[in-house]
Amino acid sequence: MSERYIEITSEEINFEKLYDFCNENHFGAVNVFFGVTRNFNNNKKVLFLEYEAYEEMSKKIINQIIDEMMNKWDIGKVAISHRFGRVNIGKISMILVISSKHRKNSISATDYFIDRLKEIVPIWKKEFYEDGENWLSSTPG
Amino acid sequence: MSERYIEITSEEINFEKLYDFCNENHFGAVNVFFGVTRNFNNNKKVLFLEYEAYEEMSKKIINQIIDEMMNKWDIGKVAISHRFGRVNIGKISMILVISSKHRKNSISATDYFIDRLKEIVPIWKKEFYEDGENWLSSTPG
Amino acid sequence: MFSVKIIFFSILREKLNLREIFIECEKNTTLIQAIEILQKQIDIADYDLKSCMFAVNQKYVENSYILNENDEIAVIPPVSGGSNIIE
Amino acid sequence: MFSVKIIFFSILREKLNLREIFIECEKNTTLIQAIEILQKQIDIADYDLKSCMFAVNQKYVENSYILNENDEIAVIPPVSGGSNIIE
Repeated sequence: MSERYIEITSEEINFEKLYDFCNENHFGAVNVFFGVTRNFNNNKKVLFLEYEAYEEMSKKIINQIIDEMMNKWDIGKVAISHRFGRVNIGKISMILVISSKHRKNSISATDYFIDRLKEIVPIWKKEFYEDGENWLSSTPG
Repeated sequence: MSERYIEITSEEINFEKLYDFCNENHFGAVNVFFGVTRNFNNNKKVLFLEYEAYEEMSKKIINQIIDEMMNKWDIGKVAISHRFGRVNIGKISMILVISSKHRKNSISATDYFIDRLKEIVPIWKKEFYEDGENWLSSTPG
Repeated sequence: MFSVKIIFFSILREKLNLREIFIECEKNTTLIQAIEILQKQIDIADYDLKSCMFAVNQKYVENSYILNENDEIAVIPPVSGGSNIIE
Repeated sequence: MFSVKIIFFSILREKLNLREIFIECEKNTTLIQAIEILQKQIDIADYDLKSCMFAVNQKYVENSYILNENDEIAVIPPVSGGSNIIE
């Protein structure tokens, strides 16, 4: 049975499916990170967001990041879903689920995964405001 | 509006309720930790678990830990539910939800909370095996 | 003299087969003195108490805490909440 | 001579108003040489390219990567997946 599930989707993300994939009776810890679209950024009111993904490459790179995680930490299963296309405010843009026997491992791996996602996974987001739009980069500021 | 929700319950934990409590449009990150009962511990097959809680004190101590977290990290809302009584294998024994603007904060606070839970919150668990039962302590081994 | 309640949990409650007990204290009795009074009344090993924390009225306190009437002492064995994850 | 496809995303795709382009390469052309060929054909600033990463056939590669027929180069502007959390 596969240890990972990766999805890039234009649909609303199904949390239950991801959780059920990772939850097995020998893992005591399941950590879930939800990325949610916010209504303000840099004091500008955001109406909605659009994500663009280089889909096939994103899946490959996510696979590579999971390999890195599994080399670093003893984790169980990993499920990740990231949306593309329009996502309204307050909606979930990504979910990452990691199960493990030791809780520290799933929590540390979560942190690592999102760092790497924001470095190398070819997905971009654009915010739409009342008076314009803006592609964002992950660089601070 | 209150920033925290604390529950010690004998019922199955309602994840949606906890998530909805913490999810607001200005928080971009929601981290959720699920503690799940495992079927093996120290190579012994576990049939089910029973949790005992000093309920009112547990709520007070959890409140204190949330105060500590809020002093350390800029986090949004916190919801925690912990079961007492019998919990079958594969079931959720606790859920912790933390929202924040900066994702690192909710992830670090999750790690901290569970460390502290396992140090000072007066909840105990007992594992039941085919040939006996055992109160556990959080000390390693 | 006044009485304080002492309550027990989990492994110690089962070992002692005792959920709660009332002991008599004099004015200015400290928590640790109350525990000594307890040990004269029931058979409870130093070994078992050594690993415990003590709370009064649902707050962890120092051994030197001075008790008042109606105080409730809780004897807290090592806690183990969360899931049965490996630590 | 053979042709390789170059594809663009997000801010650069919109700026150039261009989704993909084919350029002609000689044998042993490296990735960085292909980008130089690209810059002779379209108006794309060093400034814009400087912040980009390059992938060939959906893998990040070095500038010295030697291209083959049917290779697909992707020009990857700074990524920003996840939510719009503050970093």
